[in-house]
This record gives sequence, structure tokens and C-alpha cells, in this order.
Amino acid sequence: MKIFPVRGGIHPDYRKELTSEKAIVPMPLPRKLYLPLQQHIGAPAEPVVKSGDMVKKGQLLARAQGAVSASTHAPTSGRIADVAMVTAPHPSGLPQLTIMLEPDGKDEWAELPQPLADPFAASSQEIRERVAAAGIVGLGGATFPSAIKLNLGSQNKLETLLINGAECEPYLTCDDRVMREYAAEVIDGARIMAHALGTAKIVVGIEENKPQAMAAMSQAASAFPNISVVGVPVQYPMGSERHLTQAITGLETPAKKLTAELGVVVHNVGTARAVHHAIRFGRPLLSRVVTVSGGAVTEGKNIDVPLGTMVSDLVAFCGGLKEPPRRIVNGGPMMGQPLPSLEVPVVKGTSGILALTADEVNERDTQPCIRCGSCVTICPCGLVPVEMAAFIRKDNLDGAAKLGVMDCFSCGSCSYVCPSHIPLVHFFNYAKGRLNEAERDKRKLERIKTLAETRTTRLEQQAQAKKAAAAAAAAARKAAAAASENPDNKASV
Amino acid sequence: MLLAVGSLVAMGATLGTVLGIASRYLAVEGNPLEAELLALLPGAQCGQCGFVGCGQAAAALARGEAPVTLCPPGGKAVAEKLSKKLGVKADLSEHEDKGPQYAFVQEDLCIGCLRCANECSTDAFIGAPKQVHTVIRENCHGCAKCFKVCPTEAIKMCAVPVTLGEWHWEKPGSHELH
Amino acid sequence: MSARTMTLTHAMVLGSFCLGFGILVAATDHFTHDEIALRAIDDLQNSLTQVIPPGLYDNNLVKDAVTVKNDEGKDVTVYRALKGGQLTGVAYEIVGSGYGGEIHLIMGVTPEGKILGVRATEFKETPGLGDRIDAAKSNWITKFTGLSLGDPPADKWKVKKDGGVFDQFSGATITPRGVVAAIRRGLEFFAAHKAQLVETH
Amino acid sequence: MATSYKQIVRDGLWDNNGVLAQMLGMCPTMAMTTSATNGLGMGLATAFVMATSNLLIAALRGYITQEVRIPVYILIIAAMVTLVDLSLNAWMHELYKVLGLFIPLIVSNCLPLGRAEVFAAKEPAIPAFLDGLFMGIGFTGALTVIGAMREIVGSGTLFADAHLLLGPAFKFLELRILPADTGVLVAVLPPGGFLALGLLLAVKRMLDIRAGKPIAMAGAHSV
Amino acid sequence: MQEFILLMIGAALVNNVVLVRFLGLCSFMGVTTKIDTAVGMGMATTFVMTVSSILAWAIEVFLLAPFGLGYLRTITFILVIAAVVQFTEMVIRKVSPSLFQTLGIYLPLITTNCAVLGIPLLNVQSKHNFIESMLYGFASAFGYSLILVIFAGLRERIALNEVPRLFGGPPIGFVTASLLALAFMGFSGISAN
Amino acid sequence: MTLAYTDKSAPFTHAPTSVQKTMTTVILALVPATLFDAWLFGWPAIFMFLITVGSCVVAEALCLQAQDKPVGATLSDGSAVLTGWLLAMSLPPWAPWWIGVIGSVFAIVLAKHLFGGLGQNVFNPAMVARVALLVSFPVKMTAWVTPHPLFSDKGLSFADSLAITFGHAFNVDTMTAASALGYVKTELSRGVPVTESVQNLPDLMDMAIGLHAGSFGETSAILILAGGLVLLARKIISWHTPVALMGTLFVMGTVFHLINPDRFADGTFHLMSGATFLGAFFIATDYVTSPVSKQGQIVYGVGCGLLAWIIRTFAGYPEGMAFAVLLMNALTPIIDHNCRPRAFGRTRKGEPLEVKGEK
Ligand SMILES: Cc1cc2nc3c(=O)[nH]c(=O)nc-3n(C[C@H](O)[C@H](O)[C@H](O)COP(=O)(O)O)c2cc1C
Ligand SMILES: Cc1cc2nc3c(=O)[nH]c(=O)nc-3n(C[C@H](O)[C@H](O)[C@H](O)COP(=O)(O)O)c2cc1C
Ligand SMILES: Cc1cc2nc3c(=O)[nH]c(=O)nc-3n(C[C@H](O)[C@H](O)[C@H](O)COP(=O)(O)O)c2cc1C
Ligand SMILES: Cc1cc2nc3c(=O)[nH]c(=O)nc-3n(C[C@H](O)[C@H](O)[C@H](O)CO)c2cc1C
Ligand code: SF4
Ligand code: SF4
Ligand code: SF4
Ligand code: SF4
Ligand code: FES
Repeated sequence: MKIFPVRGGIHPDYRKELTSEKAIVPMPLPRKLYLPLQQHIGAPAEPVVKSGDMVKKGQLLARAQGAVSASTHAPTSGRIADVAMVTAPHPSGLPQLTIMLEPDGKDEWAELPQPLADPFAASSQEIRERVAAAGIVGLGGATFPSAIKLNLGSQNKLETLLINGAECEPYLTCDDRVMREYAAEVIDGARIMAHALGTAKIVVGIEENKPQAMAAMSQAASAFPNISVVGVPVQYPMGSERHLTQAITGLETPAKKLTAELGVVVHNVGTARAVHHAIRFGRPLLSRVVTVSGGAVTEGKNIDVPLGTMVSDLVAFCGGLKEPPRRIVNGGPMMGQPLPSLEVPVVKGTSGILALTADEVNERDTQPCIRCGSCVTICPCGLVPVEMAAFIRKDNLDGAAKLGVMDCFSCGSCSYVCPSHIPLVHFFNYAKGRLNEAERDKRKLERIKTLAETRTTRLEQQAQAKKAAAAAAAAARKAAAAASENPDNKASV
Repeated sequence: MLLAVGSLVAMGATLGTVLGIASRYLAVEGNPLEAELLALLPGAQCGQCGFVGCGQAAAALARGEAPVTLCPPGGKAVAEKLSKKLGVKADLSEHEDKGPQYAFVQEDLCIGCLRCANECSTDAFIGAPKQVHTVIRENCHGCAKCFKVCPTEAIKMCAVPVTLGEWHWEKPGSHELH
Repeated sequence: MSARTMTLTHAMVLGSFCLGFGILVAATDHFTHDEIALRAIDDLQNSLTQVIPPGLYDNNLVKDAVTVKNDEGKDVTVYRALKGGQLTGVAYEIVGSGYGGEIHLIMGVTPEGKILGVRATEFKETPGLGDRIDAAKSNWITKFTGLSLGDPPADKWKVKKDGGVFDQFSGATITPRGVVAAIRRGLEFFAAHKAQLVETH
Repeated sequence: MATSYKQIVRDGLWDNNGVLAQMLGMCPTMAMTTSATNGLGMGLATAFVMATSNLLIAALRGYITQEVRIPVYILIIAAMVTLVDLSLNAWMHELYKVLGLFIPLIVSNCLPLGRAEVFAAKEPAIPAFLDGLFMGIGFTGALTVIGAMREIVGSGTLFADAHLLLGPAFKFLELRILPADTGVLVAVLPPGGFLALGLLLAVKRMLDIRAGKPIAMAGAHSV
Repeated sequence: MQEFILLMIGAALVNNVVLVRFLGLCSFMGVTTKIDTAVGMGMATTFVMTVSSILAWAIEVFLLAPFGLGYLRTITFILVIAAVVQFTEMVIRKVSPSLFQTLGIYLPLITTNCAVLGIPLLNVQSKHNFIESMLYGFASAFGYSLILVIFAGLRERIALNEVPRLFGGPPIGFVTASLLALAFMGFSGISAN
Repeated sequence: MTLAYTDKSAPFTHAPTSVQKTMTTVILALVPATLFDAWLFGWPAIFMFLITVGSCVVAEALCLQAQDKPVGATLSDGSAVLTGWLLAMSLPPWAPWWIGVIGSVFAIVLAKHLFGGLGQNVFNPAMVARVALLVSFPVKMTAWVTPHPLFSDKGLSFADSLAITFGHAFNVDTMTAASALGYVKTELSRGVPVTESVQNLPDLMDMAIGLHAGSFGETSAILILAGGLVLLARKIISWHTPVALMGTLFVMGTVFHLINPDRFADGTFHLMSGATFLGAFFIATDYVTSPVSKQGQIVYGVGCGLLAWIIRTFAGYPEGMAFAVLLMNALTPIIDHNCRPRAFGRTRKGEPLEVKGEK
């Protein structure tokens, strides 16, 4: 299959060898699980259990709420200890409403929905409902509720389901291991999703540095002529759906549009496997594969982790830390979120936990920008990071917005190459935050404006009505007076 | 000499006429700036700026008689926009936002006097006379007018908390400043 | 006030200011006009005496002028020095091209074609480099006095850098080159029109 | 709204100096400052024009309508300039030969018009006259200093040819600071003009900071 | 044809109004903090300069020269220019209030933009004919606008710098102009040969 | 604790790049040509080089000190050394000591630190210095000497060399030679056609190797080219600027030479003379003062080449590269403003792309 060139990007030191040969091992149940109500993009889920309830494995704990949301289920059986604020796995360190579950050790399954006998006979609607009920969100990092993505076929004419096995982030090997060990499950999940989406073609894109995964997936797909497994160049951020789509179809997704406009829907391999579990066994999303790696970890591993496990428990399972880390990262080193501490839970979007040493992070004091242009050359979005950052430094956020800072998807390539070690992405994240805030404020002001206008017109109408009433009353009075006077007059005449 | 003076006078008179005519036909009605400024103001007509509503505030701004930081509901963002529009360099660091606020009615104290509801420029209150009132948070823009009129001090102005979704990174380097 | 009278007012205001100040300026011109003309003649006289020594003439140099067309067809005013009715020298302006544009020079020549003197009158050469052609800054220009077309020989009427005899200033060859060429052309002009210039009226 | 005389003097000479604070009249400031003497001459001629035109404009402003005010101001200034030009040429010819070139340019110097608009159009005649005078003197000062900076660095002299402007008595002003032919030529060329003014502005800012005055980062034009 | 091209190159680059002739410096410094404003001012000035070159030529040829009124040159030229500018001001105010807002006090100052008077005077001095006057006026104005835009670009970039406190604002502007003038010295001496 | 981990957003890995590494690589790429020219022009050239680099470093240190910036840390980025180095390479090799000192002040104080220091200058410091010196001291700055190789019989003694750089004992005039461009230009102004005057110049091979008069670093085209190729290979610079620059210069030279060989020198001559290689690989590529995007760099390179050719051919100065670079420096913000890459998923104008018609 022809692979189209993709602009920009970098070739970081991958360090996947730390964990790539470590088979997925299950994580023993920890003493307590912490399940935040929001592990996805969209509205937080609504808890359906309360402190003290006993739950079974797979039982619904919190229900999706609103148009974009996802449910959460109990990863094991046990007692709800509390529903309270717990530090979120997020750089802000802000607390978040979280269900705490004390496992009873029995790991007893709740009654699961019947598996679909033949998913390919089921309607798209039915599959989507199952996927939604299973609380599946995109496991590639964006954590967008998958059921909604599976509905894209209703508005667009879709051709291709692209299974994203690029795993371009350094260190991470969870997708690689999933493809090697569970290729058949991934392929089956992909076929089910393709059926739901109505796409004829499935393409699995895998970076060429994962030959075993390619082999396993090709093997698993060999029975299905509509599935092709293709190698894509090793070039970060090949895993970004727009770039992967471009590499495979040659088409460029218009700004502010979805790849679906081009007839392509992208799903992660982990998502496909979760769909397989949900449809074939009725199992909700209860655990995910997490790569634990980094120079500060005693032994890197790929672990099948029950959601809600504390990162500290996870690290302890890997033999603890052998030296104090410089950064603890949720996700890959390029796009992951730094964590405030180890005392935060693993959530659906946690693809990796990295404890990185100072050497690996290679942080240095920022020097003045020497305008080398590297950031411009490598930006896969065709932006000008150097100028955007200069504007943001001088608080000219509108200027940065004009240069397209909102198009930046924070891939980190620019910061990575900058010889002056300028935290470019940090500048952009700050600007995006401020601009979003301004947008929210603007919307609020508009709302306030209409409210105020409504009130003014209401008051005016009231005043008018009052005046009219008063006038009418006066007229009436006058008329009455006249009426009463007239007889007098008459009388006096 | 006569020629010199004559031609100069003729020229002056002609140019004067041309300019006079031009000034008649090219006269600009109203002040377009005022409308532009008005568009930038929140339009809450709350009167916190000391003017009777945003229209007058805009007029005062256009005349240069009001500082760009006049509008508390607009906050720093509006002040920035105004100063940009007017080309005024305002010291906005002074104008530190207290952060957005909202009014919260302590139900045990509210006597249902309706004063707050009458004062509120955005009809953010629900409740009928002699009944406990509550504030619709999304409709409240934190002007605190209700807070000032409440006879029982039942209204509390609270800072709008930052949620995970609204949190954003600080500007790089701003930690060193603290 | 109606719009029409408004317009009229503008015209009147500007017109009357023009009238007032027009009179002022015209009056000043009236009183200074003759004086200024005299000053101009003085200036010309002064520069002419720099290139024609005072002892050489008894006529009014400024008045005794003829106009001759040069090779390029441009009019050149030639001032003639007479002593006892006898022609003792002529003076005229020549133009060379230097680094900063035209260099205006005035030169005086004896009827025999020998240089009486050359002075740069107007130029825009770089201060510190090319302005050494100014007699006030250096005596370079005075070294031409006494030379003629044959002395030095025609092919040596160049700066040293081009194989001639005249010094260039260090670092600024273009200016002297332009001046030397202009003077040579001035001498050639004299030679070509000698008959016309020498004949007395 | 008359301004105090002290304020007028201070503004003209330093605080609101035409060149150093308002940054008007830049053209002669650059073009006429290849030597201190040139700067001085240009400055004096400008000062005269500014003082008289300010006086006239303030005195006559009651008769000027808004629509034609600019042409009238210009007319007055241009008349003054022509007056100076012709008179100098006729009666002070030696001086004229030194200054002659610069004088017509005064008309288009934006400082006199700037003062006419900002000051003379609003204030009584006497303060207006003084404003013009001191603005002019401040202008002269700035031009002389810039001229001196450029002349010293560029040609190694100071006040060369001062006697032509001021008379033979002032020959003592003419100094040679550096040995002959050791000037940094660029100083008397266009780049030197801009640079000298840039440095002078920085010096003024330094002095103002020392004196504890608030510093304006922008010129008169940024409102 | 060639001479017209040379005339225009000379006026626009070699003897650039701002950097070599030192004309129009006040607005050069004043309106160049943003590229957009510089473009606006450049267009306004180009218009005024071209028109005033033509008018000045007409006044010279039909009024001053035939009647020997040379001493009225400055005063008549400037009067006409002032009127043209005021006219332009009214038009812009009417047509584009936002442009008027940005050009602010510069519009009246175009009158005293020395370049607008200087170029017509230079035209008379160089005895340019009608076509030459117009071209010279236009090319000079073009050179002026060019420098305005280049300089505005530089200043926009410098505005993002951490310039030493003593030099922030106008001082660094002048230093930049100095270096720009230095660069333009490269064009000096351009001639046809 | 919290802040220590979360004071910065991703990425948490970084390429092994730094400003210091970049500058050092450029310096190393200059070493061969420098050594060759040091040998070619002898001790005075070595003194001049040391003085220029030294005074640039001192000037940088003083400027940093005056602004209370960290002196040691900033000096070690190597940019001042590089500026001094490139300035030295563009000066006449036997220039007196004060030329180097004054040049360093122009470069470091005026062109760099007044604008805020490293990365913030809008004009190339070394070229500002070179041009300011050329304009200020046209005599000294055009006094090129013929090669006097060290250890050869033409080589100068140490004492004589000291006298040349620090005193005025030696009459340099006796051994000056014009640079190739200067010679052709002067001859042309006397009416000698180019075709004739180039006959008297060293042949192309000598020009390429560097056995001719010229500035300290310009003579050896081949070694400079080698250094430039090293920079290309190490990805310090990209091909866009040098190729666009030299291509334009060559095309202009060739085309006009074909039109009128007596008036216009040919393309090869333009490439081989007047520090074209130094300019194309080391000077026009200065990050700070050139456009950041590749498109912009091509425009910039073409502009440099075109202006250099125009100035060399028509203007008063024989040497055009420095002016051309400065002029294009001035245009860089405008180029940057107009030559941005096309954003992903957007048209050049910044509008979102149209969705391609369904296949
Ligand atoms: C810079 C960047 C890199 C990404 N890399 C990957 C990746 O390596 N693997 C992956 O599955 N998703 C990656 N993603 C997320 C994809 O864009 C996309 O959201 C995901 O594949 C959709 O699948 P999902 O909804 O099943 O998670 C990346 C996104 C960005 C912005
Ligand atoms: C700023 C500057 C001004 C110059 N002014 C003059 C000048 O006035 N006259 C002149 O002949 N050359 C002038 N030159 C030209 C150079 O000095 C030119 O290289 C020299 O004239 C060539 O002559 P050469 O053969 O002596 O080097 C000037 C050069 C510069 C840089
Ligand atoms: C700071 C400084 C600046 C100098 N500037 C110049 C100069 O601009 N021109 C110059 O010819 N010599 C300059 N010199 C050098 C001495 O004045 C030198 O003795 C003089 O040039 C005599 O040399 P020469 O006549 O042999 O060329 C300078 C010296 C110093 C210390
Ligand atoms: C490829 C490259 C070329 C450079 N060229 C120059 C140069 O021509 N002139 C200069 O002063 N500095 C040059 N530098 C050094 C550095 O960019 C310079 O000191 C900055 O301009 C100072 O802010 C160069 C650096 C690099 C990496
Ligand atoms: S990579 Fe860094 S140094 Fe280079 S241009 Fe971008 S921000 Fe500047
Ligand atoms: S983080 Fe943004 S600006 Fe930087 S390279 Fe990635 S997309 Fe471009
Ligand atoms: S304070 Fe602001 S919102 Fe309230 S009336 Fe004044 S301008 Fe309008
Ligand atoms: S603070 Fe009170 S009065 Fe103001 S908007 Fe909110 S509820 Fe209404
Ligand atoms: S003095 Fe020339 S524009 Fe102001």
C-alpha cells in the first residue's frame, strides 16, 4: 500500500526496548480502588451507588450523563468506601469527585448482559448501545466516548476504519504488546466497529519499528480480505489521527473538521479490543494495559491494571523507584501529563506511567530564542511556534490566536527540538487556556447581555403598561369627575 | 506686487471655498467610535461604572473622560480591549481581577423581600414574594448589587471555583515571580 | 449660519489671511529685491576674483560676459577680464562628476590657455574624503594653477592611479578623477572656442 | 488655561523638548547636524520663526475657522520664513550664505506647526510667544548637542567654521579634538545622525530616571 | 524609458527620502509601530505627494515662473499642499473612520511632512517636466512607503524583544533607523554605467 | 513537591541540542579556512584575528555586566566568539588593531546588546560592523595585501608583524593589492572592459584555493565550502538560503554576461570572488537575522543574491554581500510575516480547507 509523506515531525530516542519484550502481566488487586467520575471527555458521570453499598465486578457505579459522557463500572467486587473528592491524575492537582471501592477479594462478577450472538447481524444502533453501556472511551489518549464516534457513519459516508497501532510516543509499548498478544481480539473488535460504522475497509497502521506486532496482526487479519495491515514510517507524531490519515489516504483533514469528513474513522487498538470484550462477552471496560517505564523505575512492565489502582501501588508492583524521579508522567513523554504525586489513580486514559530521571528529561535553563527555525520546520501542523511564543510572552494572545495557536495539538515536537530549551508547548497550553477562558467569558457576557436586554424590555413594557393603566385610570377618573361635575354645572346653570 | 498679492488671495479664496464645500459634504455625523466602544462593553447596564448604563459609559470613554478600567463586570479582558481600541496604555496590572464571583443566597436568612430580584439586571433570581430566593448561577455575573441591598445579609458573594475543565497552565516563568 | 455662508466664510478667512500675509511678503520682497540682486552680483564677483587675479583686469567682470555653446550644446557664460581693452583672461563654470553627484567648479584661463586658477563652488562630496577639493580644506586644487593642455602632456592629465601625474586623495579617487577630467575638458573647451572668446568687441 | 511661565520654560528646554520628548522636527535634526555650527544656525533660525509665528497665530486665532486653520497656520509660518529668508539675504548676506540652505526647510519642519496646533491655538499671545521662543531654544540646544556629537566623532573638530555664523569673535570656539583624519566617517553620514539622536534620547532618559521623573516610553505621538 | 526607470530607482532607493534625504522623519518615527498603520500612512502620503508634485509643477509653470514670483514658491506650494491634505483628511474621516483613528494626528502632519514639500521643491530645482515631476513624486513616495513598511516590520519584531530599559521605545527606534540607513548606503553611487 | 513535578507541561524529553553546541559546530566548521588564511597572511592576520575575537568577547562581557545579566553562563553560549570570528574573517587581514576593536564595539554593543542581546538583534552584528567600518575607514578597509605565507621567504618576521598591527612603522601601501571585485570595478570606471581586466586576475583555480588578495576569510572558497557542507550535514543550516543565494548570483552574472561581456562579469567570477561562499554558508544563514521558514529562506536567499549582484555591478561600493545581507535583514520581519508555512488543514490564507468531493 502506498504511504503518503507527512510533513514535519521528529525522531526522538524511543526507549521502547525498556518494556517492549515484557509480556502483559495482570496486576494483583490493590487494597483500594479510586474511580473518578470523569475519566473521559465530556460531562462527569452521575454516581448510582453510595457509601456502604456492596457492588459486584462489572456493576454500574456511575451513569453517563448528557450527550457526551461515559459510564463507570466496578473493576472488582467489594464495598463502596466513600464518594469524595480525591486528587485527580492531572497536573493541576485539583480534587475530583471519586468513588472509592474496597475490594472484598472475591472478584465476583455481576450479571452481565448477554453477549450478542452474531454481532454482524446486529444493527449499528445495538452495537453502539452496548459499547456505550460498557463505558468504553478512546484508549488512544483522547478518551472520547467511543459510542459517539461509532455513530459518525450516520452523518458521513465512511470508507475506512483506521486502527491506530502507531504508538509513536517514546517508552510506551502497551499497544505493541496488545497487538502481539491479543491480535485476534483486536481484529475482531475492529471488524465489529467497522460493521457498526458501515465501512468496508479496515486498515491497521503500525509504525515500522514494531515488526512482531505487524506479523501478529497480519496473521490475525489474513482471513479477512478487507483488512490490510500497513507499516507507516517511524516519525513522531504519526499516531495523531490526522497525520495517520494523511499517511494512509494522502488526504488532509480540513481544520476544525473531523477525519470522518474524509470518510475515515480512527480508533486505537486498545479500544478495538475493549469493543471485542463488550460485544462478545458483555464485559464493560474494567481494566486497561499500562506501560510502566522510565529510568527511575526498578523494573519496567506492561501491566493489565484494574481502573482506579493508585499509581503508587502500580509502581510498587514494579519494584518501586530506584532513584527519585525528576518527573512522573501519565502517558508518553511527549504528550503526557505530569502528575503531582504517585497518589493518584490510573484512569481509562492512562496508557503509561513513566518515572523519568533528570537525564532522561534533559531539562535545562531556558536561553533566548536564536530563531533557528527548527520549531517551524518540524511543526507537523505547519505553525510558527517561535512567533506564537514571542507573542504569548508579551501577552499578545490575540496575535498568537491569529497565528493559529488554537490549531496546535500540543504534540511537543517544537519544544523537543528547541536548542534554547524554550518551553514552547507550555506557552501554547497557557495561551489556549486563556483563550478558551476568554471564549467562555464572552459567551457568558453575551448571555448576560440578552438577559439584561430582556429585562429592560420587560421593565419598559411594564412601565408602559403601568402608564397606560395610569392614563386609563386618570381618563376614567376625569370622565367620572366630568360626569359628576356636569350635573353640578348643570345644576348651577 | 499687485500680481503677487492678487494671485495669493485668489488662491486662498479658492482653497477656502473648496474646503468649505468639502466640510459640508463630507461632514461626519455622530461619533463612530462610540458605537464601536459600546459593542465592546458587556451591555449588562449595571451602572457599576458610575454611568447610567453602557451607552453613557461608551460616550464618556469616547470623550476620553473615563478610564478604560471603568467596567467591573467586564474585568481585565474588556479593559484590555478598550485600551487597545483607544490606543491608551493603561496600567492593567493594578486592575487585578478579584476573579469572577457569583451570588449565593443563604436560605436560612432570606426573608423573601424581593429587593434583590428587583435589583438584579439579569433576572438571575427565582422565587416569589415572601419565599426563599435562589440564584441561577449561569445568569449571575457577580455585580453584587443584590448583595448590597439585601436587608438580612442573606446574600454571599462567592468566588467561582476553578474546575478541572477550566483549569489551565500558568504562563511559563510565572512561578519564579511568586 | 447657513451652509452657504459657512463656505463663504472659509473662503473669506483664508482669502483675507492670504491678502494680509501676501502684502507682508510682497512688501518684504519689494524692499529686499534690489539688495538681493546686488548681493548675487557681489557673490559672482567674489568667486571670479578667486580665479582671475585682481591685477589682471580693469573692467567689470560680471558685465563683460559672452555666452558660448559647448560641445554638448549647452550654454556656457564666459566672463572676460580686460586690461586696457586687452583680453587678459576668461573665466567660466565647468561641471565634473564626483562621488556624490555633480561638482561645480569655476576656472580662469589666460588667452594662451594657461590656468589662472580653479575653485570648487558647489559639490556634495563626502566630508573628510572628497571635500579636500575645497580650497579651504586643502591646497590640492591650487596645484592646477599654471598648467595647460600640453603641460603635462594630454595623456598624463589623469590621477596617478590611472597613470597620470595628479595625486589622488587616499581612499577617494573618484573625486579627483572627476575634477581632473573636468578641468581637462574645460581647457579643451577653451581651446575649441578660443577664437570666439579672444576676439574683442 | 494659561500655563505658568516657569512651566513653559521647563517644557521648552527639557521636559517637553521638541526633539527629545515630542520628537518633532526630526528632519533638520538629522540633516543639519553634521556639525555643531550647522545645528546652532538651523536652531536659531527656527527659534525666530517659531516665536513670531506663535505670537501671530495666538493673536489672530479669533478670526480663524476650524476648517481652514491648518492652511492659515502654515501660511503664517511660511510668510515668516520667507520674511527671514529675504531679509537675511539682503542685509545679512554672509550669514545668509551659511544658513540660506536651511531656511526654506523651516516651513516644512513640523515643530512650528505642532506648537501652533497644540499651544498657540489655545493660549494667549504672550505665553504663546514664549512657548515658541523656548521651544525654539530647546530645539537649538538639541541640534547643537547632536551636531557636536557627530562632529567630534566624525571629523574630530568642534564648532568648525563658527566664525562664519557668529562672527570672527567666536573663532575661539573652533576646536580640534582628534588628530586630523582620524574621524569615524559614519558619524557625519546619515546613519550617524540617527544613532546620535538615539543615544541622546537614552541619555535624556537616564537623567530623567536619576531625577526621579516618570519616563515615557513612547513619543508625543502615542496618545 | 531607461531614464525614467533610473529616475524612479534613484528617487526610491538611492536617494531615499527618509534615509538619505532626511525628509518626512517625524511620521516615519511616529506611525511605524505597526505594519498596518505604516501601510495606511504610506498610501495616504503617496497620494498627497503625487498630487502635490503635479499641482506644484502647475503652479511653478503657469504662475510663478512666468510672472517672476519665485519668492512666493514656498508659500504657495505649502498652501496648496495644506489644502490637499485637509481635503484628504476629510475624505478619510468620512470613508474609513478606523483608518482615521489610526492615522490620527498624522494626517494634518502630512502637511508638514517635509517630504511632501521637499519633493515638489526638488522637482522645481531639477527642472523636471510634467511626467518627470509626477514620476519623481510617486517614486519618492513609494520609497518613503517602502521604508515605512520595512521599518514597521522591524519595530514590530523589536517590540517583542527585551530591549535595555534606557533604549526601549524611541531610542532603539533611532538605532534601528541608523542601521537601516547604513544598509541603504549600499545603494549609494548606483548609476547607469 | 507538587510544583516541582508539575511546574512545566510536556514534553519531558529533549533532543540533545543546545545553543552552545550549535555555535561550537559553526566555529569548528570555520577552523580549516581560518588556519589556511592564518598561514597565508601570516602573523599580522593572526594578531588581527585574536584582537577581534578577544574584543568581541570583552565587549559582550561588559554589556552583560552592565545589564546585570549572568556573564559566565551567557558568554559560554559562544555566540560572541562566533560573531568576532566572522567579523575577523571579513576584515582585511592586515588591518590595524583599532579596526578590530572599533568593529567589535559596533557588532556587539550597537548591533546586538542595544537590541537585547542574543537572538534579539535584527541586523547581523558582524556585517553591521563590517559595513560601518567600510563606510568609516574606506582606505584601511580596502587595503588588501597579497599573500605572505608564514615560513615562506615572503613571510614577515614577528617584529615586523607587530609593527603592522600595532604601529604604523610599515607602509602597507607598498604591498596592497585590490580585491578581485574592487579591481574589476576600478578598471571599469576607467573604461577598461571586464573581459580585459579579468585577464589580470588570478585564474579560477587560484581563486578557489585562495592564493589571492582578499579579506581574512574569504579567499579560500574551497575550505569555506567544505565547512559549509559540514554545517549542512550536521543539519545546522539547511540548503535553502545558500543555494538560493548562490543560484541567483550565478544566474544574474551569467545572463548579463551573455548580454554584454564587456560590462558584466560572469557568473563563475561572482561565485568565486568577494566572499560569496562565506556569505552564503556562514553569514546569510545566521539564524537570528534571517527568516525562520524554509519558504522565507528561499526568498531571503534570492534577495541577498540579487542585491549583492546589483550592488557589485552598479553601486559605488565594489563589495556587495555585506550590504545585501543587511538589506535583507531589514526585510526579514516582512518576509517572516508573509512566508509562513501553510497550516495543516488550512489554505495559505488560513481558511479551513474545503472538504474534497466524495470519491
Ligand atoms: C500528537 C498525537 C499523537 C498521538 N499518538 C497516538 C498513538 O500513538 N496511538 C494512538 O492510538 N493514538 C494516538 N493519538 C490519538 C489519536 O489522534 C486519536 O485520538 C486516536 O487514535 C483515536 O482512537 P481512540 O478514540 O480509540 O483513542 C495521538 C494524538 C496526537 C495528537
Ligand atoms: C562613506 C563613503 C564616502 C565616500 N566618499 C567619497 C568621496 O567623497 N569621494 C571619492 O572619491 N570617493 C568616495 N568614496 C569612495 C571610496 O573611498 C572608493 O572606494 C574610492 O573612491 C575608490 O578609490 P581608491 O581607488 O582610492 O580605493 C566614499 C566611500 C565611502 C564609503
Ligand atoms: C580608539 C582609537 C581610534 C582610532 N581611530 C582612528 C581613525 O578613525 N582613523 C585613523 O586613521 N586612525 C585611528 N586611530 C589610530 C591612531 O590615531 C593612529 O596613530 C593613526 O591612524 C596614525 O596612523 P597612520 O597615519 O599611519 O594611518 C585610532 C586609534 C585609537 C586608539
Ligand atoms: C549558522 C550560523 C551563522 C551565524 N552567522 C553569524 C553572522 O554572520 N554574524 C554574526 O554576528 N553571528 C553569526 N552567528 C552567531 C549568532 O547567531 C549571532 O551571534 C547572533 O546574531 C547574535 O545575536 C551565526 C550562528 C549560526 C548558527
Ligand atoms: S526552536 Fe527554539 S530557538 Fe529555534 S526558533 Fe524555535 S523557539 Fe527559537
Ligand atoms: S506542539 Fe503545537 S506548535 Fe509545537 S510542533 Fe506540535 S503542533 Fe506544532
Ligand atoms: S459597569 Fe460595565 S456593564 Fe455595568 S453599566 Fe457600566 S459599562 Fe455597562
Ligand atoms: S450579583 Fe446579584 S444582582 Fe448581580 S447578577 Fe448576580 S444575582 Fe444579579
Ligand atoms: S521635520 Fe520633517 S517630518 Fe517633521
